[in-house]
Amino acid sequence: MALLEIKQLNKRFGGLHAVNDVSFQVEPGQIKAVIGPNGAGKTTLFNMISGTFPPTSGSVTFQGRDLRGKKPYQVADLGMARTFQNIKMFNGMTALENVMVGRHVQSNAGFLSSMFRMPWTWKEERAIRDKSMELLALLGIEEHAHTDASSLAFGQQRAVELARALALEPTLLLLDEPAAGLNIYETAEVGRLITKIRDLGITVLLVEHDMSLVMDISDEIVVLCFGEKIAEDLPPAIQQNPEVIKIYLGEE
Amino acid sequence: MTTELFIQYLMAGITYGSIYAIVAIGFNIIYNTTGIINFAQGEFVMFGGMIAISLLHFMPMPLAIALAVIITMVIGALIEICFIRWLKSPSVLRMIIITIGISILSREVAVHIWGESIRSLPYFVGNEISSIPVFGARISPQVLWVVAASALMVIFLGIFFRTTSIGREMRACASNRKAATLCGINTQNMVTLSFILSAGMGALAGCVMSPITYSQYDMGTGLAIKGFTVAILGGLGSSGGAVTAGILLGVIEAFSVSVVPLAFQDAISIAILLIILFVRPQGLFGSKEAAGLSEF
Amino acid sequence: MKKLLSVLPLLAVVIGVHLLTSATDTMYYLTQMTMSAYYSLLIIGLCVLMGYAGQISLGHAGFFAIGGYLSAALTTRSLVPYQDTALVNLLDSVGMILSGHDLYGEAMLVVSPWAACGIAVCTAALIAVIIGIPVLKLKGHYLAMATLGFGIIIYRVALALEYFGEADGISEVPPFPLLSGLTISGNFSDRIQNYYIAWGLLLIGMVLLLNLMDSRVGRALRGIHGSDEAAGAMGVNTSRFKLQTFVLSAVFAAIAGVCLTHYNGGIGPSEAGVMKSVRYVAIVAVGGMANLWGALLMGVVLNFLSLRGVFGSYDDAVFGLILILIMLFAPNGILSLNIRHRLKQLLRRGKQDREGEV
Amino acid sequence: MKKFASKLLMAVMAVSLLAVPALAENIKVGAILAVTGGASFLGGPEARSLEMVVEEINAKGGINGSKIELIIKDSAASPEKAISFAKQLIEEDKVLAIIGPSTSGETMKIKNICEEAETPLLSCAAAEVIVNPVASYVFKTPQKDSFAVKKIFMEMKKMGISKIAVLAGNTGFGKAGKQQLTDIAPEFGIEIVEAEVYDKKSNDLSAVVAKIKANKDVQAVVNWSIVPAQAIVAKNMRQAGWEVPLFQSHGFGNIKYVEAAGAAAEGIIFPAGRLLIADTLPADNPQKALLMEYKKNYEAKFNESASTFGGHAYDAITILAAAIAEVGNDRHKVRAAIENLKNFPGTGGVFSFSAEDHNGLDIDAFQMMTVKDGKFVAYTGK
Repeated sequence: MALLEIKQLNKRFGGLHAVNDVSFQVEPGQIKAVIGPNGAGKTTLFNMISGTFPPTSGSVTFQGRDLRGKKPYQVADLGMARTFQNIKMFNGMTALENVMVGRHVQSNAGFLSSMFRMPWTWKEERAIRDKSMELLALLGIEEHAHTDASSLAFGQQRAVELARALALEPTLLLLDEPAAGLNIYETAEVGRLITKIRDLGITVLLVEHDMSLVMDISDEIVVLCFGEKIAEDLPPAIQQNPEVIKIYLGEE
Repeated sequence: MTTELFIQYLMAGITYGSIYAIVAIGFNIIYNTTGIINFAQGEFVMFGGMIAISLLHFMPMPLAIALAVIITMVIGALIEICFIRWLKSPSVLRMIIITIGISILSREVAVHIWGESIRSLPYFVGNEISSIPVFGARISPQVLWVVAASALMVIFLGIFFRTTSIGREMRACASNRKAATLCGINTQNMVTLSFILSAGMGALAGCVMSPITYSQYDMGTGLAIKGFTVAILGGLGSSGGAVTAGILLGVIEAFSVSVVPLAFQDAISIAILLIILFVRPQGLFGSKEAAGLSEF
Repeated sequence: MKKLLSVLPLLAVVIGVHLLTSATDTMYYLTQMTMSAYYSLLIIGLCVLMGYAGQISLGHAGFFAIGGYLSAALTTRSLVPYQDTALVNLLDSVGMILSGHDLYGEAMLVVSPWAACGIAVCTAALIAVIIGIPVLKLKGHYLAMATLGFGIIIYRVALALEYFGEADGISEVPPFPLLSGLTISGNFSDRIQNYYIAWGLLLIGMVLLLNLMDSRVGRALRGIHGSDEAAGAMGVNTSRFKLQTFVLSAVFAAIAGVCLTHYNGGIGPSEAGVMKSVRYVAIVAVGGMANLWGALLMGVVLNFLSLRGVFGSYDDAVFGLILILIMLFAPNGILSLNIRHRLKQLLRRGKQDREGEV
Repeated sequence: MKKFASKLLMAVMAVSLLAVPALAENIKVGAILAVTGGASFLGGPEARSLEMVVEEINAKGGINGSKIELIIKDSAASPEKAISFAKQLIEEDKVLAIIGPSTSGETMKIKNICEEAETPLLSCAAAEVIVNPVASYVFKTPQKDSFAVKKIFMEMKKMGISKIAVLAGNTGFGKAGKQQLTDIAPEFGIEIVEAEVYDKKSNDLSAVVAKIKANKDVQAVVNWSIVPAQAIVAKNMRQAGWEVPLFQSHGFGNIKYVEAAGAAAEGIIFPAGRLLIADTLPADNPQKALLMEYKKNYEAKFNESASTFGGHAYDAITILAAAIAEVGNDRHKVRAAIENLKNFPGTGGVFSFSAEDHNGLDIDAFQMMTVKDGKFVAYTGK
């Protein structure tokens, strides 16, 4: 069974048909990339998968469960984490605290038990902290754990955001242009990280502009153009696909 | 209910309603150009009435009113220049708090200038007991002045925004501030102008209603709350909506007297507002899209 | 535990103030210190709602009034005319009824203070849930208006109902015996213990909120404030957390209302007024929104000065001015100004200038 | 941060502790008045009257050589502030007595505090509960509202009125009056067929007037209020062409309300203290000289008409001064002296206190009045 199944997904904004009848599947354990020129509907597609807004029609099924009507927090609860194209840090919190928020669905302390600091929350709190530090270490930014997240360099913020998403222990990770704004070395580093994440057993679906990165790491690629899926194949085949070449020649 | 009573309620409702509507339109003018709700709007009404009453010692009434309106416009401009103009994209919360602060401060300034006692302008025509029969009911001629002034202001605004170039620039500024700036419109001056306009309208309303409601230093808050209610009911930013919602609320308040004790009147009208906010936050007459745009 | 330690200096200050006043024979300051502590309890609750969950409330005096009025009415209004009804019997059978004679020898039958307090606080919480669900869906001006409207309704109801004493409010509210020997009352002889009760409550409230902010829930709330969308993507149920915070702050306000009403021996409609709500918002803003210590400090200082009549007839004007100045020049609160840092900068600049001249 | 916070807190405390007021030989009198806020139309004139009288007394060298030090606290009609100020005045300033508060709600909140601290309280608020039941240290100077109600009902009986409508403002004054009207009406065989409470900030009351007018049984209207909005009732009634007699309370005793109601004020009947018609009183009236003097001085000093509200504070301070002159600067003796004060003329009437009566005025303190040509005149019946 596919981990994520998208069937005839449509989104209209007024007269604009942002996503038009898109269907594809993501298999467990793979890195799947969605590419396409600006305005192709990639982020809209992401937002529908993660529950930010509902599709006009069509369905998203995750682990056999229909996500229709699910709010983002419910989708996250089911084991789907995401990052944002323009990084959304929690300002006024340290890098570590940012990641600790990511442990939200993996912990239980509520209002009262937090206020009264019940003994069992101590253990949970320690576990949250340890796991978050571990993730920061995994992404190589543990020395910045206690720095205000918004004052970190751009690349480091990306890493914090990635750690934050991983803290959910997701089965599926949605990455919205993880290499946007990064230089060539940082991009390569991100590519290495994504592969590492996949090797941890987490399925990755990413939207990306940077062709070299996508071709390097993806197991499969979906190409969107003006809201429609025009190709879905293995990277070498996509590189040969005349239609894709036509679209990207104009751009690159 | 007899027809006479019905008409009497209706006229009472229209009187309150017109007053609420003018305050609401004042809110809307500023809201449209800036996205700010000016909680000090009620104080413009107070200043208009109080200044006109003070000037009445030195000059005939029409002149006093005209001068009072102009002075209040200057106050409006000063408020914008001192407190609003130089803030760069302040948050909604910050603006709410600043305008509440301005409102409190204006009230305190007023009490130290004019004292705590009530004053009023004389009736424009007739006196406290003269009335005009309308289908068996009787209304004060001043009510006609209030209604006429409200109507004139709405018409004036309509013409101003549609036909004059400044009015069109203000509208451009309202629909898209950035684009308006790019087109060479000085949006900052448009914002000042919107404060001047709404201060002037508030002041005129303050003069016209003074014989009926009296003027007192702390009259602004109550009016502002009612005006704000009406502005939201009618859909923020819509003048036509404000007039309709104002009269609707006024009439509901007037008729509510026959069902519930007067003491609960305010609670009722606010409860209506809350229900509408929950069900239709865009207001009775606003479009959903507009509400979506103005949610920040 | 660490947070518990962080309020220890404050506890020391509280005891210090007591000792200082008793040494200088100025214990009367403790009266207003006690009242300020109760108002500050409301203010730190509002601080969590406004500063951390990012929701403005222009109606918090309403919750204070619900707590104060209900507790006052239940412990003051005689149930003698209803003594045979099922409800009164039920309350009596669970020990929630006090009977006795009033000052003038008439038979009295009232709800006991603990039960009244419980009813008052639960009612406030319930009302917070009922209005919170729809209200917290609103944003910006709509949220401000809805909470303001809620406050006005409470004010109007207090002013219109005979049961709540209309314009006079409720007087002769009895003391609130917390434990044997500990009583909330305004008697001059109980002043010191009341000072400690009020500050004890405030300290406990502070510890609880500091604990909360430094926990899973607190991080989620701060996350919501930072980015609603990202917090949602992390699995934070933003609307539920906002609602819970709203209820929490309402409970703080109601407890403050209950205690202050018993301390004052009465409550009037001015406690539910719009100006009161605005004042609380002002104090939170001055303290720096998301800053519990700032809110506490400003709550105590400003209320203390106001209750002592330091501002005279300029009381409201002072608050208006503070609001404007803070929002114009220090939107992150007066503590954010970091005066020492500024002064250092200024000095350094002055030095450089002088050196430049040489 | 928190370190800084606690330091600042400490600093504030230290500063406020240093500001301990210097002790003086003066007689300290406290006053808690609603100078601003919702009842400022009471507290304003009251505060001004107090300042004026104290200035006069001190100019004459004080009482038995010691000057009066007046400490006015503005409560803005908030009970919680009145409570705080009362405690402050009693403990910190150690005042001899407290004058005020302006409203009944505030007075009731501090009644027990003053009683416990054995500090005389001379309230300027109307409600009868202030002195009934009697608290030994609590007095009040405004006339009892039950007397006003009886005066009105007596007049109604003469006019043959038996069914009335009651409109009251939503203040303590209105509330107490409404209560007394309801309680006393059966005694006079009068039935209240309509009753409404209006907001103190009302703009227009034509709807509620129309509602009451529609009840054809109503033979007269009693408009019991102390707020400016009471003038609106008169206006709206006359605009509606409704000519039934309009009775008002002693809360109408401010010429500004007559000015506000304009032509609609003509013919309003109400009971009030004689201050309003001081100049028309016969020369042998015990109050005449004092009323004329108060009026003249107040109007000269503040450039506004004297009202009965300011008169209540005037009475309070003059009663207190008389007691001090008799027994000196001692709370307990002053209390006893006030209680023994007899036939003391004030603006509200001639005061004769006793252990049972801490108001000291009888029903004759009221005089029925009406408005003629924009002026208060004695009412002599139709």
